[in-house]
Amino acid sequence: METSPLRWLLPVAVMAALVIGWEAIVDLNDLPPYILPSPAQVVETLIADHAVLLQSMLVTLRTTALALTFAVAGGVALALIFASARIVEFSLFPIAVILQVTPVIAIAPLMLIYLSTDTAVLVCAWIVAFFPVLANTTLGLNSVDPNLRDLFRLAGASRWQTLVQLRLPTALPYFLGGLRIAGGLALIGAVVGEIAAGSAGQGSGLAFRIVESAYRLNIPRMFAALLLISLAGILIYAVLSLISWLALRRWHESALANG
Amino acid sequence: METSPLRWLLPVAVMAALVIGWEAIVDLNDLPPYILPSPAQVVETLIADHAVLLQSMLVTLRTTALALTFAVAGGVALALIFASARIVEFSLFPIAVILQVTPVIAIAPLMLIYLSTDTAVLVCAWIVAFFPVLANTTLGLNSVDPNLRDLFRLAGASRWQTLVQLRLPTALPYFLGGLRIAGGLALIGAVVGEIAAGSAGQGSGLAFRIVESAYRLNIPRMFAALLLISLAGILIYAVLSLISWLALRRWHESALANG
Amino acid sequence: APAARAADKVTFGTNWVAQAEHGGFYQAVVDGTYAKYGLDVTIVPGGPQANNRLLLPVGKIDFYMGANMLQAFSSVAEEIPTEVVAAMFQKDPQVLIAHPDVKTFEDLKTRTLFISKEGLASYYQWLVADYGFSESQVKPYTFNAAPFLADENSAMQGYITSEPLAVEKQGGFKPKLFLLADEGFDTYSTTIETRTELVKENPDLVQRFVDASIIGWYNYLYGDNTKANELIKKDNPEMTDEMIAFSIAKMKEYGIVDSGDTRTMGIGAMTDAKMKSFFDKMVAAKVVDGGIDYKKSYTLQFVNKGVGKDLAK
Amino acid sequence: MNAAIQKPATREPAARMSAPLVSLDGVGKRFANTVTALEGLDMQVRQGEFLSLLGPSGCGKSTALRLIAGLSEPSAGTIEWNGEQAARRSIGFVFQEPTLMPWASVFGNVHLPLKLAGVGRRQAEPAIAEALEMVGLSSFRDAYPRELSGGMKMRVSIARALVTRPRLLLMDEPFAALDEITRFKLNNDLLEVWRRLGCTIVFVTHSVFESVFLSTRILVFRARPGRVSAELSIDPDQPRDEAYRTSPEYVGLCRETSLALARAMDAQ
Amino acid sequence: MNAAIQKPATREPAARMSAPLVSLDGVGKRFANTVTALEGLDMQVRQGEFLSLLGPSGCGKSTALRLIAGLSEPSAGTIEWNGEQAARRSIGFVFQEPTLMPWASVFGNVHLPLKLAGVGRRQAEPAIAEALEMVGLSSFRDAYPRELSGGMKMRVSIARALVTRPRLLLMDEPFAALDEITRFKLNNDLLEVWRRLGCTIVFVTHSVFESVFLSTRILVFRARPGRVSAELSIDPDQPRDEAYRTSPEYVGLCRETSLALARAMDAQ
Ligand SMILES: Nc1ncnc2c1ncn2[C@@H]1O[C@H](COP(=O)(O)OP(=O)(O)OP(=O)(O)O)[C@@H](O)[C@H]1O
Ligand SMILES: Nc1ncnc2c1ncn2[C@@H]1O[C@H](COP(=O)(O)OP(=O)(O)OP(=O)(O)O)[C@@H](O)[C@H]1O
Ligand SMILES: [Mg+2]
Ligand SMILES: [Mg+2]
Repeated sequence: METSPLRWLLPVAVMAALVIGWEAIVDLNDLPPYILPSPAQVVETLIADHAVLLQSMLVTLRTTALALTFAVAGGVALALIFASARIVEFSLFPIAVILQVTPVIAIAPLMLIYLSTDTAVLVCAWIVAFFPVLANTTLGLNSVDPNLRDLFRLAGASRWQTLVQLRLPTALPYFLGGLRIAGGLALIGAVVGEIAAGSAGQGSGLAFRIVESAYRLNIPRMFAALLLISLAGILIYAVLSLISWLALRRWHESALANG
Repeated sequence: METSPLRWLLPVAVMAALVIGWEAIVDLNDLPPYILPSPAQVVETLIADHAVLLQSMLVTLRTTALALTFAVAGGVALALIFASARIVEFSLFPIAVILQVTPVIAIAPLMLIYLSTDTAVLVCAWIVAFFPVLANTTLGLNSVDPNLRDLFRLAGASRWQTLVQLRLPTALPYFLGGLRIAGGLALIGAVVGEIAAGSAGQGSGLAFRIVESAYRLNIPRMFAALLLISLAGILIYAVLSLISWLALRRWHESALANG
Repeated sequence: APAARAADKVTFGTNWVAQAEHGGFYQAVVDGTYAKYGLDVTIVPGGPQANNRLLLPVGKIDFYMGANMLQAFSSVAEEIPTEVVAAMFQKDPQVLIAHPDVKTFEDLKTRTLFISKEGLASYYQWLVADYGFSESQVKPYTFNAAPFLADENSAMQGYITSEPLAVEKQGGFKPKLFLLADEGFDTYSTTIETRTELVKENPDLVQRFVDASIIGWYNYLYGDNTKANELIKKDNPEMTDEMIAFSIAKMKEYGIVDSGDTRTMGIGAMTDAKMKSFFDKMVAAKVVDGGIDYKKSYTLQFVNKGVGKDLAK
Repeated sequence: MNAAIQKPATREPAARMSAPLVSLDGVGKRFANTVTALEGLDMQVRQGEFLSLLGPSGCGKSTALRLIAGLSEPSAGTIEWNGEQAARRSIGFVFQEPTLMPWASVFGNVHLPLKLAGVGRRQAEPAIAEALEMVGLSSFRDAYPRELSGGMKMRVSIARALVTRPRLLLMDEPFAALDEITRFKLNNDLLEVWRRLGCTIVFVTHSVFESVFLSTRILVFRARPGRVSAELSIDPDQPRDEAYRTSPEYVGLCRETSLALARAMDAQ
Repeated sequence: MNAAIQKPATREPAARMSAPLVSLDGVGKRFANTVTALEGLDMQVRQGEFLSLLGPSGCGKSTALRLIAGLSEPSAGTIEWNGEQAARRSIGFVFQEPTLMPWASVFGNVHLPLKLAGVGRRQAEPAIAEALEMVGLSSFRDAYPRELSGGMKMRVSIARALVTRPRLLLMDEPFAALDEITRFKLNNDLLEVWRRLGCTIVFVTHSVFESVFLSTRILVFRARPGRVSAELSIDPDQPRDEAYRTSPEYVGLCRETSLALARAMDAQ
């Protein structure tokens, strides 16, 4: 199936059907563009305003990439700390949960007092994205085959060796699952962060374009910005899926051809 | 370790240390309450305003519970559809990703045109929460032991039987991991939904209290509301962890005592 | 004139939670002015997000409280069939709030400014064009004054009628206030917008709503507003008497509602001259496109009739 | 030395007469990593016989069993079913690894094939109890797989394969993890089942003694690439009891089989 | 019948003389599910001996091995190390299941214990190659576990246990999944290793023949609760070659052992 053209054609067909359905809804209900613009109008706007939109997209993508990097680093680091002992996990997980559920919108002003705008946006995006990495990696680190664990114990493996050579590989499929969730979250985290704490004006990200367009009731442009976010999301997901597949294809069921 | 009092004492001690650290920061830097209120002030406000805050919390918790329920239902249902064939997964996953990365803040005003406020808030919270359930369950459904799969094939199991009796149990630990992530997300989803689409006034949730308090510079009350959200998050996580443990303790490594 | 027929049901959406800045409308509800004009009005309070705005063109609400004329211009640009039929505020209450050491408006150019995204997309562009402010000095304002209070070297946006009180109480100082309207940002505010279709097909209904609202505002400012305030507090339990008193005092002090043209034409007054002046400024500031037909954004059909002028004190 | 198929002329076993159930013709199996597990494999499974596959580790016995079961597709050659078509639908498979569902109890695991066939818990109870009795695990019906010893897991797997009374039983070293006494007992039980049900059994084993004791025919495989290197037939009517185990005939057959195996290994 | 320990008076094997390495005294093991795997187990492992554990499936052999290795704690009794303390730190364990890391190649899996001891890939190469050569898997060094047959996986596990040249080797049915010829070869190789390194081996098997061929001492276990039911000693100086396999002495010992096993099973 890997080589079948269907693998690429069908998703494209589904997307096409979606766009056609969207167009049909707009046409049949005769919706004005300020309620729901037609796909054609959105694409037109995208082309017309591509300079400013693409520049904003780059800003947002940069934040996303950074946030994802830190989410991975922070999530895995925390998971490793939690993995040192169940008691540590019990003690510190509540703090991670607090971080996860704190609405960034609410604490952004506080962050703005002490952090630069860019850093504040990044912290917002990070807060949104790190938890799935942490939770899934922790789950994976705790799912080690007990026989292999015994083997490592017998071989006199240090905590560190057991971690790096046994628990981390075991956690890999779980971690990669968390990463795929975190990819999208880092993107909306970046958008929400921009809304909550982001600088505005010329050099700003897609969030500002959305707010600005909404304020000006330029809904086609707002949708163009949303479209870019969707495309970025799909791209991020595809890249992360590819990474997963490359990392697991030799050994994990989820990545094998006939899965 | 299950029975050791440490298991409960240590997390409490960590929390206490956190609160003391917070108090110390406020005292040492002589921070005014409008920047960072001391824990004592927050608790005072919580007690003084408990009537209105608890009522708001109930509203938010109701939304959270509903959103989580729908996130589980929707995430699992989608995962099951995806599981029917890899090609379906490839075709439909982009749509799920689009849903995940669409900033609810941006589309909430549009939803309000066609949906009641309550429904719109719920949809926002759902959008935020469903993806981890979907992604993790899909991963789990694809991680079936190939030998067991063969066994089912030989026994002439129908697709449905294989799904229910083989793939779903295999996916259970992954699903429960996704559920723990989704619990917190449903909560912030509810908060963000309230901010994005929520009505103000009498019957509104914690998000409104936060925005309102921030606007009035009643920061102690804002923190009291944030504290309630944190407590709710920890509670949700604890309940979901308990459910996980109950479901897996007989057979999955991650839930076994010496994990 | 009171009619025997059943009152027309109309819905009016505001753009923020209930507060004294909406007082006139609440007044008309509680003192029976709307009823007298054959209207059964439901007020739908807004929130931090301006959700009510889109509900107007789709017909979920009949009248909407617009913040300023810029939004009305956008509607024309986007071909949204709505227009402004009256302006309750002669001046936009938008203010820049600064620490006491700031002497002149120009001094703000060296300060960090906390401006909301909407503000940045609107009046701030004019500040850039007319006064030479820059975007790089802006940090986002999220309707929380703490960052401003924490940073001596900053200023923030606000409504003259609300934020200054919070700043006074929490910061313990009387802030310097610069009303943008007095610096040249001469838009009307707290407008009443409705669908063009309603103007065409039911001008009588529109006229009745405008007239009753104007009378409501006179009574709120100059009459007994206790009941209106009760209703505001009911819609927004956070509201305090102190806040309301402060807001009313500021509205009067700065002539937000009743000043200039209203002395002759009554509250709600609008003129082509002032519209043109504001439009030209915004075009110069590149906030709006000079090509749009701004005259389509409003109609003078329902105002400048001196309705209720006798109620002023 | 050459690996030509050996056909002891001295025997004309009745099993040879029976109709073929499955025929493998020139079957080859290459894996994605280019390992050729089987090449040019010609073999038949005959209706009602007890066929043993013997051969060195890694020669493709498990692969052949999976091909017969239809669990994987040959990359060359054909596999044809000519006999009783019902057998194709009623296959019991004992995998080389226990392959138990970790989330189900012993009872649940043995119940599985019946459950999949629509037989409820209550109804299946006697059959399950009987199967567990046969493998000596009656007292462990509520235990979970991780609480069982290696041999016990394998016995659960055997019970699961027998509980449906399949027409074709494919067993991949089912008794390797069992002590000799349990093994002997299960050998006898298996023969009893085979006779009673009249089913066909394909049995992979490493024990020459076991294969000679149980089977009506033995195929010896050689490795790299895997194919049949020798064939031995044994009179199906021969009673398989303790006396047979010590009979000179048995000893002779064992020696013959051992030699064939040794030759198959030398051929590599 | 009673399960008193049998001590054949006719033998006085040299192994008996050697110092005990580990002593288990009155050891019991109960699991959380209240299964009593072992109760009152008294046994010793002696310095340099080749000790076989024989017994019915589920009698606690694997549990005993894990207790000796220190992988689980007895719930009653004591385990004492009196001999060479180095052995305690240098244990090779072949689990009953292959227990390979699915993400590592055959080479990587065999490398593991050396890597954990700080020996790099380059340095470990010759030892790994030798171990793979011994189990006949040289050409599969880059394959992944899921690409191996059952017997091949087990051989990787054996190679991994041997590669460190441990002082104490605990093997849980290592050869059960192997054909007889490979098994015989590995029997000889293992004896060779044992002699060359002078290590101590505790070997769980189900094959009476294998145990008699390999060991200097055999402990027969009985089940429920698991404990030692008989002990047999074999002259360690006896050469273990093909001649021995057919010697009347060997056959006699096998019969004796089989009887002890049968008695142990009857005792249940
Ligand atoms: N999934 C797979 N991918 C690649 N190679 C495989 C796969 N399965 C088996 N092989 C290879 O095919 C050959 C035959 O394997 P098979 O499992 O059939 O052997 P076997 O005769 O059952 O051996 P054993 O007695 O050790 O179980 C082996 O060389 C093995 O490496
Ligand atoms: N983790 C466990 N939890 C509960 N019971 C267990 C566990 N491990 C083993 N047992 C029980 O302990 C007993 C002995 O098991 P053990 O694995 O030691 O047997 P064994 O002698 O190795 O058998 P086999 O020859 O079948 O491998 C069995 O009855 C088994 O059910
Ligand atoms: Mg095999
Ligand atoms: Mg065992």
